[in-house]
Amino acid sequence: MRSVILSAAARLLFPLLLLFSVFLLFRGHNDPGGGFVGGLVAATAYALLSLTGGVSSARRVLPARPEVLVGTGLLLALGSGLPSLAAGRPFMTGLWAGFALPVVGKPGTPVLFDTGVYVTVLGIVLLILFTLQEEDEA
Amino acid sequence: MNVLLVLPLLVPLATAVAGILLLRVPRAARAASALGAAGLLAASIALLSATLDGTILVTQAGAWPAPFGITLVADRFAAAMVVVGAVLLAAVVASSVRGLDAARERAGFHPLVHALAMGVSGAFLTGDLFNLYVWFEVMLMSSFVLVSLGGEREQLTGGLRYVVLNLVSSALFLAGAGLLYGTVGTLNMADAAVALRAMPAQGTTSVVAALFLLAFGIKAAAFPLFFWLPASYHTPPMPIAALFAGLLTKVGVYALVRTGTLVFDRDRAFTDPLLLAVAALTMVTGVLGAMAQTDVRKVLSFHIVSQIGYMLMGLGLGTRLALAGTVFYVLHHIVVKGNLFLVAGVIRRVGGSFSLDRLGGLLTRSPLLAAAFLVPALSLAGLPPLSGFWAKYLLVRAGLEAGHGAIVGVALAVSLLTLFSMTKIWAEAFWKPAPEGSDPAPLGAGERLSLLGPVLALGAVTVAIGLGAGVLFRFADAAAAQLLEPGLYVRAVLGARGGGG
Amino acid sequence: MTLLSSLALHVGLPVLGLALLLTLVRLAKGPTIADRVVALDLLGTLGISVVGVVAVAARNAVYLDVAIVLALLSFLGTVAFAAYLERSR
Amino acid sequence: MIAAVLSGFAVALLAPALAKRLGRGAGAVLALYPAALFFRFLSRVPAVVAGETPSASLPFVPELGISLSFRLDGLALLMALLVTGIGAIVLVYAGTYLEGHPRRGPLLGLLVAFLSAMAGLVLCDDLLALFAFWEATSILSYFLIGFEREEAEARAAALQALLVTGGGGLALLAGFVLLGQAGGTLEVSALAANAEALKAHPLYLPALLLVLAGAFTKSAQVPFHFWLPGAMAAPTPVSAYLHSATMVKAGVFLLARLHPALGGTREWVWVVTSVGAATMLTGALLSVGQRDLKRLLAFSTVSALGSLTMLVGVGTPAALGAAMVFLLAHALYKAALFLVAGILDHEAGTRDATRLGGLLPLLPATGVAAMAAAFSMAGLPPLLGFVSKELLYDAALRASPLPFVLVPVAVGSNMLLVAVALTVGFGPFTGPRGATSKLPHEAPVAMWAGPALLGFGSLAAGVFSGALSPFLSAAASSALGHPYGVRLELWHGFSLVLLKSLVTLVVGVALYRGRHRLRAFAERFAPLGALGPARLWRAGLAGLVSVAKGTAAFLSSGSLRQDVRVVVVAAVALLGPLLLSRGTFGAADALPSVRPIEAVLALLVVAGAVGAVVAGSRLSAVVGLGVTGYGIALLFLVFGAPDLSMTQFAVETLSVLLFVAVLRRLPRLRSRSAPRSRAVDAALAAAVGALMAGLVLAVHAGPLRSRLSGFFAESSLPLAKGRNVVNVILVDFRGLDTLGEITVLAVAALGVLSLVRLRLAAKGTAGAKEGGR
Amino acid sequence: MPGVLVVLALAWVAVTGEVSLGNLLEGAVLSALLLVLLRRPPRRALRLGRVPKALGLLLYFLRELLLANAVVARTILSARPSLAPGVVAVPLDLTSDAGIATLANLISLTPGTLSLDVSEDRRTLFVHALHVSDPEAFRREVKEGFERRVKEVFE
Amino acid sequence: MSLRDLLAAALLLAGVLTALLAAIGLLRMPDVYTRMSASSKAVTLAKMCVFLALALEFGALGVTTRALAAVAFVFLTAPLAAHAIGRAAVALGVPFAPGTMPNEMPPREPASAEDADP
Amino acid sequence: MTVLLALAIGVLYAAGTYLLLRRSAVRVVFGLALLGHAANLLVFTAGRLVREGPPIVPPGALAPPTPSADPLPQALVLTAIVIGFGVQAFALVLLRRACQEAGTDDVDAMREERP
Ligand code: NA
Ligand code: NA
Repeated sequence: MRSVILSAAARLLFPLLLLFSVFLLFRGHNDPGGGFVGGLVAATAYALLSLTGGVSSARRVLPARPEVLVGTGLLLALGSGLPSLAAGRPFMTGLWAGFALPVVGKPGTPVLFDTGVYVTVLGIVLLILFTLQEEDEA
Repeated sequence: MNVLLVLPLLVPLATAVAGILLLRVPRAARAASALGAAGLLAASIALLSATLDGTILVTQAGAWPAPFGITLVADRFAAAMVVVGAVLLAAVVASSVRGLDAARERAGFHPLVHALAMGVSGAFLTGDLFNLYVWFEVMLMSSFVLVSLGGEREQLTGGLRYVVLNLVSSALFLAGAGLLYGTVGTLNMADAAVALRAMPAQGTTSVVAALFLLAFGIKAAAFPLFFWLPASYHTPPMPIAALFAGLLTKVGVYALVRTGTLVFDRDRAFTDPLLLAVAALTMVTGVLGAMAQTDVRKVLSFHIVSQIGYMLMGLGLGTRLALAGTVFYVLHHIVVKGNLFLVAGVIRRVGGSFSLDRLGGLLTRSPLLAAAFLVPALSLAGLPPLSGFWAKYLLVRAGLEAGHGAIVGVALAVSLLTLFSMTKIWAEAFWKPAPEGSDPAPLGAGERLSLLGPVLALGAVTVAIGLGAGVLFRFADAAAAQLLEPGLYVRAVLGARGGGG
Repeated sequence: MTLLSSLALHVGLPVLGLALLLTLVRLAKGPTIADRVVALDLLGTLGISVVGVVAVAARNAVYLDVAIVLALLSFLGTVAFAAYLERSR
Repeated sequence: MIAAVLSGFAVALLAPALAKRLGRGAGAVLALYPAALFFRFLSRVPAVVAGETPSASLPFVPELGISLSFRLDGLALLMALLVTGIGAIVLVYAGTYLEGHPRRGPLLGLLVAFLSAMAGLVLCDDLLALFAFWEATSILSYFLIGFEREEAEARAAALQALLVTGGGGLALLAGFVLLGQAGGTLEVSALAANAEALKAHPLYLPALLLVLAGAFTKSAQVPFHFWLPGAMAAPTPVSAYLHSATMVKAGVFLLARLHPALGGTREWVWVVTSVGAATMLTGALLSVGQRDLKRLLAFSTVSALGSLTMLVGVGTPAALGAAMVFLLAHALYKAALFLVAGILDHEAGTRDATRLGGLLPLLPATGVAAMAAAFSMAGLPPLLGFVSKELLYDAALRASPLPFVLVPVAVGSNMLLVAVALTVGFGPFTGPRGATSKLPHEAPVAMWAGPALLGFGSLAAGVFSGALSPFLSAAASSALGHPYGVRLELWHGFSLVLLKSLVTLVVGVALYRGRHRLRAFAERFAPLGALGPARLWRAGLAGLVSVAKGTAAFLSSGSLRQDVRVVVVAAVALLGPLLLSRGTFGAADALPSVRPIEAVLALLVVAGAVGAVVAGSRLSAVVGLGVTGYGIALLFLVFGAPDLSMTQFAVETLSVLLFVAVLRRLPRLRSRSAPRSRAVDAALAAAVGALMAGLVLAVHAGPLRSRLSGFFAESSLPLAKGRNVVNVILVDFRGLDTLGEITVLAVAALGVLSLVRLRLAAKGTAGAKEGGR
Repeated sequence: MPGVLVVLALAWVAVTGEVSLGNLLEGAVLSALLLVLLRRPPRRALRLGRVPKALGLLLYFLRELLLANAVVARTILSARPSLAPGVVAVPLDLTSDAGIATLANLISLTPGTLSLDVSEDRRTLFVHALHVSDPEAFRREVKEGFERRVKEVFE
Repeated sequence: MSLRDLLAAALLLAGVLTALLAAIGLLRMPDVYTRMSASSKAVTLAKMCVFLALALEFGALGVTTRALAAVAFVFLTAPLAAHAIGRAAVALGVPFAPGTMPNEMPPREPASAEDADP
Repeated sequence: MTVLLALAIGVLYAAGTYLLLRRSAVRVVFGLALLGHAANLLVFTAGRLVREGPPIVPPGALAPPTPSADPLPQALVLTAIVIGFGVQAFALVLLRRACQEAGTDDVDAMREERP
């Protein structure tokens, strides 16, 4: 839907939604939120762009192709389970750092896992949406 | 032990991820796929060898003690299923090099089959009912995509039927898992088994159990819930169909066996006769359906249904020998049925068609292909000393020892009709002279290796199982003994907590 | 339970429930698809109010996050519907 | 012994290569294998006659108590000698017979493999191993009968033979299992040792009937006899070997083998004797109507198998002794006659008995051999056939159950068979020259040597029958289960038996002279054959196929809707009654009160669903789904699930985006089903709804004591370092679920991509169909 | 660019609910990272020097919001709604996307009026209103009320 | 009871009542445009009131900023939805209520799409 | 409330089932979506409804207040919701392609040719 009103608003809303999605991701461990809903919200940010300015405008601000996001996210999620395995503990045993980081909070493998979920979900939703919208536009 | 149990999940997942990342580099994706298949095979064999002495391997994912986290468990049956699945995957990946068109390969065949393998392994190894649901979904979703990966009319319409029916089954399964939690307050199978022993056998939980029976029954393609299978299994390319035919329904059977022996084993007076009746009807309708077909793929598809009946028969009989028969049957069938579908692909490649009316002269054209067909076909029909004979023999013996002559009669009659079907393919495709207008297309040297190689290798497995039936029987018997002693499983999973179970 | 939270529970939520019901009537009546979409949009935004009032009633601020998600997302569905309608000409 | 027999399967694999290398000599070279075996067995005769039973055992499937145990008693030795001896002759013969045939190698290979299987069968002491060889002979016979695969008739005959014998085989398997159950062992010798208990066992009768079904089908007993004439589609050497000398005898052999364990009971005697007698008569009657030499021989073989069965059924020592002698005699003359028929076919280009005649001057060696065999079959002294017929009459006379039936049957049948014998082995060589298509000349020595050897054997065995006595006694003893001496003599003195033999011969010769009228007479009854079991079999098979077609049509006519209906009906039928009978309702509802907002939200959920059902347009339906989704999200919220609520909202929004992207390309909604089917569907749907609602209520009837949630609540912060328990479950406690879940999503995304991409690619390269499926 | 950063950083502070300089910085750094990651940052939306004008706009808007709500409430609840709906084309002096969008949205947010569309040439805004007795007066009201204030902030 | 409590209660009541008003408006107005005008704006105010009430009730700074963020987001997004539907309705040719005067919208031919009618 | 929700779940199942039985494939996919909703709500309900609040550990505490909602069914449903989304996306696209290739959305017309 090409509308000045929408596209102008989308430009402001887009970074806001992304920022909010990151917020949801990292606070999910302690409050409502998490990788899923964070990834979904991030995806809506791109969806907003593609809806108001076409898929190409959304792809332009995507750091990597959706497939790559999916792969990367899965790797993150999978990889987060490996350190414990290397340490002789069961797969996906949570390992936590003794300090806290800004934004992220206390780093630990479950946080990495959740980040993987976020990236995967973002990639998946965009893969689906872009594919369909591009075909719809064609 | 921690590693052994997760490798069958991690290796295919990592391979699938590599496949996704390499989607635009088909050669590399193929290499990764082959490597992954080999890796899974090696990992699964290591897993199996660790369970051979009767050890039930357990790992508590995340180090959360059962029943709180998700437990991965491998007893003999589960480990063997993983191995056979890996064998089939390796064969399918190998035959896809020539057996699959480039477009499909690029469209994600490799990541999809490995995702499927991950789902299948997960379903075999998990000790948690909801986790089983998740693995089922992984497997189904991959199969959904694979079945429709051709974009031709029958693939898509057949795919739609397949998808909808399996989603109905998933919805039932999900509901069952939720309701089970709502009654016993746990999802861990071992824990649920303990909890259920403290409840009346014929209360609400038995209704929930029936819900699972229904959901797994659809996945296993049991009578009368199998309609989706012959409507869809013949549609994808044969390497894909082989994977489906070998593995997917068997996961349903596995789930029935696992839950039937571990969790829902309290109401046998109700479930056993039901299972036996379903088994008989499944055998008969499947084989009758097969008799009428003239398309090789459809003949084979209907036979899957029929043979599911045998596996259910063992479960319904419920004795140790019968369960050993089911275990034996399932393991043998994965190899044989997968192989037959691969052979069907080669038949089509050499003979130019799947239709028996348009095939002929293949014995002259490719005696090696004929041999490759005969071994699994005769095994399927239960001819000694091939693997299928022993599977049938065990079930027949178990049935007669349990005094269930009627179902044994059905099983034997159905095996005769199976022989009829297989010889029909033989007579029409191999013996009969090639009909007018059929264009022979001899295999090139490379094709002979990549198409017939996997097929002959699986055939060798069938022969080996048959000639060394004792080895597999001893294993199946031990697996059955383990299945019939749920206390072992419970103690392995729950530790001292489950000691009383 | 504070005064406000019981007010929210015993007055706020029932009144919002009534509003939802009325919206449902419009949804059912239409008459055009645009009316339905408007009604659905209103359902979504009424939902945001419900979340706010629930937060007050439960005296739990975590619900606010849900409200924010809703505020940020609910318009998008409506825009999508509108985009569809506009293209379906 | 075991290795020697099993090595045949390896030898068989060499056959094609040998045939390519050696040409016509391949048969002779391959024959060295059975010949060696033959002499090896021959060398054991003294020991066996002396009462030893050399045996060997190889564990096969010890876990199931199955071993490959071979036991060389008299019976096994007799059979083994026949199998290997005639096998060698047939191989030599076949190598030449099939000269120039492109598939000579495979045929020789199949014959060798069959020979091994048959040898294994007769040597086995373990019933299950025996069964394995039994099935191997069936399937090899399938390939041999269908060897001329270009001919539809051959393929059909092969299938018929396989199905009949295979079906019997399955009965046999069940019978063996029951025997194992009743007798506690699968070793024949052990079963025999425990015969009395076995016969008293309640499983005795079912086991017996199943075993008999197997034996009768294999040995072509009435009413299963029809497959054997059909099997004549096989190349003649195959017929000579399988369908006269060896395989068809397997049934009789099995009966003899099991006689010590199972025989002698009323059931045994009555069933086996009467079936055998009926077969004997039927085969003889049917044979006279034939013109084709091979069919003549086939029916006469049926008759012979009937008499063997009858003898085993009678089960007296004399009967079993006679059976052993007849087994040998029949094998010798019948194999010879088949081979002769092959030579005639080969040389004269026809097997029509009415067109063959006066060939003795042209094929002297063949003719002499044929006559020797025919005279043996006709029971002319001093051939072995005469000796055996004497014994048969003697045994039949002394048969306990029904001498007054059996004797006339035996004599009558034999009269007819005399005519048959002369028709096949005498007629073609005497009288006027027939009108054959090509001028016959003597066959190569490799072909006539076999019949000659066998014919000479018949003569020598007859003349020196006394010398055979110990050997055949050993065989009979094995079948009896206790020592017994058969007395083989050419001259018994004047007796009733001799009289019967003479009458048989005289009437038989007379019948031969009037053979053309006899045949014409029999051919008038040919239409009656339509009522026979062959017809019944065909009708049954056709019926089965049409049932199958009906089933298949029903199974695959289905659409998605029918699939779903079936599942729904199954669900309701299975779960409904269970729920009503076992579910408990009405106990404590944990949350009895209803708040207005909750009621409104529930209504929202329901209204959206109803809206989606009644919607007339796609978009309205999507709106309905959205309403349901929002309603559920808010329900999640009011019941303390903010995470769920958020996720549901986000998913709902994205679903709308998804629908909207696809919807334009979807077909419009139309109502297609008739009101009636809509009503049925509505009823089914309502039943499902009621069922699920009922399940929820039943589950709520009791309290939920979660075994997990307490742990999650207590450990979430201290151990898993997170305050949001739901999220901690998702990423930690049950992280594996989540890993699987994102995999599902990734696969779904890949699926969407591939469905669309493949389509786009197909558009790009229109008409380029993919190759490898 | 800094404007967007400030808006985002403030939004971060608001959303996290932790009002501190550190958190503001955290938000700013995160936002900057985000903008870099996105390769093509969106164009500026706001200039810092116009914050007071923006606050004035906000207050004016809130007043209009309340007033108009009262009018609409009366309309809705009256037994016979006294409607005089109409669509008025308002000529635009604003030229920037952000400006036009802001004006249109403010109009939409105010009860009783709704921005239906902007003409292709972006020089006319079509406004639907519940009460249009005098289109000219309506146009004037919009232009002197919202448009002037929006122009002061954005252009 | 403090002034803050009273104010909060008043805001809450005002909020839910405005929301109800919006729903009534949606039901009573004659065409889709007037319905939109009456409803979606009113509900924006309603949300603002509810969130302010919430902020007052909790008093905590963190809650207040989040409530304000919610209000800001509502203001940011609500008019977009209204605009989008309004535009679509015009594009679809959904008729204006009789008596819509003036109508300075450039005329368009009515759509024939299936989804344009109920 | 449980009874009310049980009824709602029942209606969702009934509506979903009814749509699955339609000849229009589009309706079938809508039916799948409803079944997904139904199953999710059922799982949520089966874990027992609680009005007390979410299972989140408040600041300063070590465990969520008792009583609070059972977190496990929530986690399960969340998983199911997200899986359902992926499945629905795929089913929609498959539906569209099937209709394209079959030239109809009538599932009765999509059945394969008889043997
Ligand atoms: Na399946
Ligand atoms: Na779902």
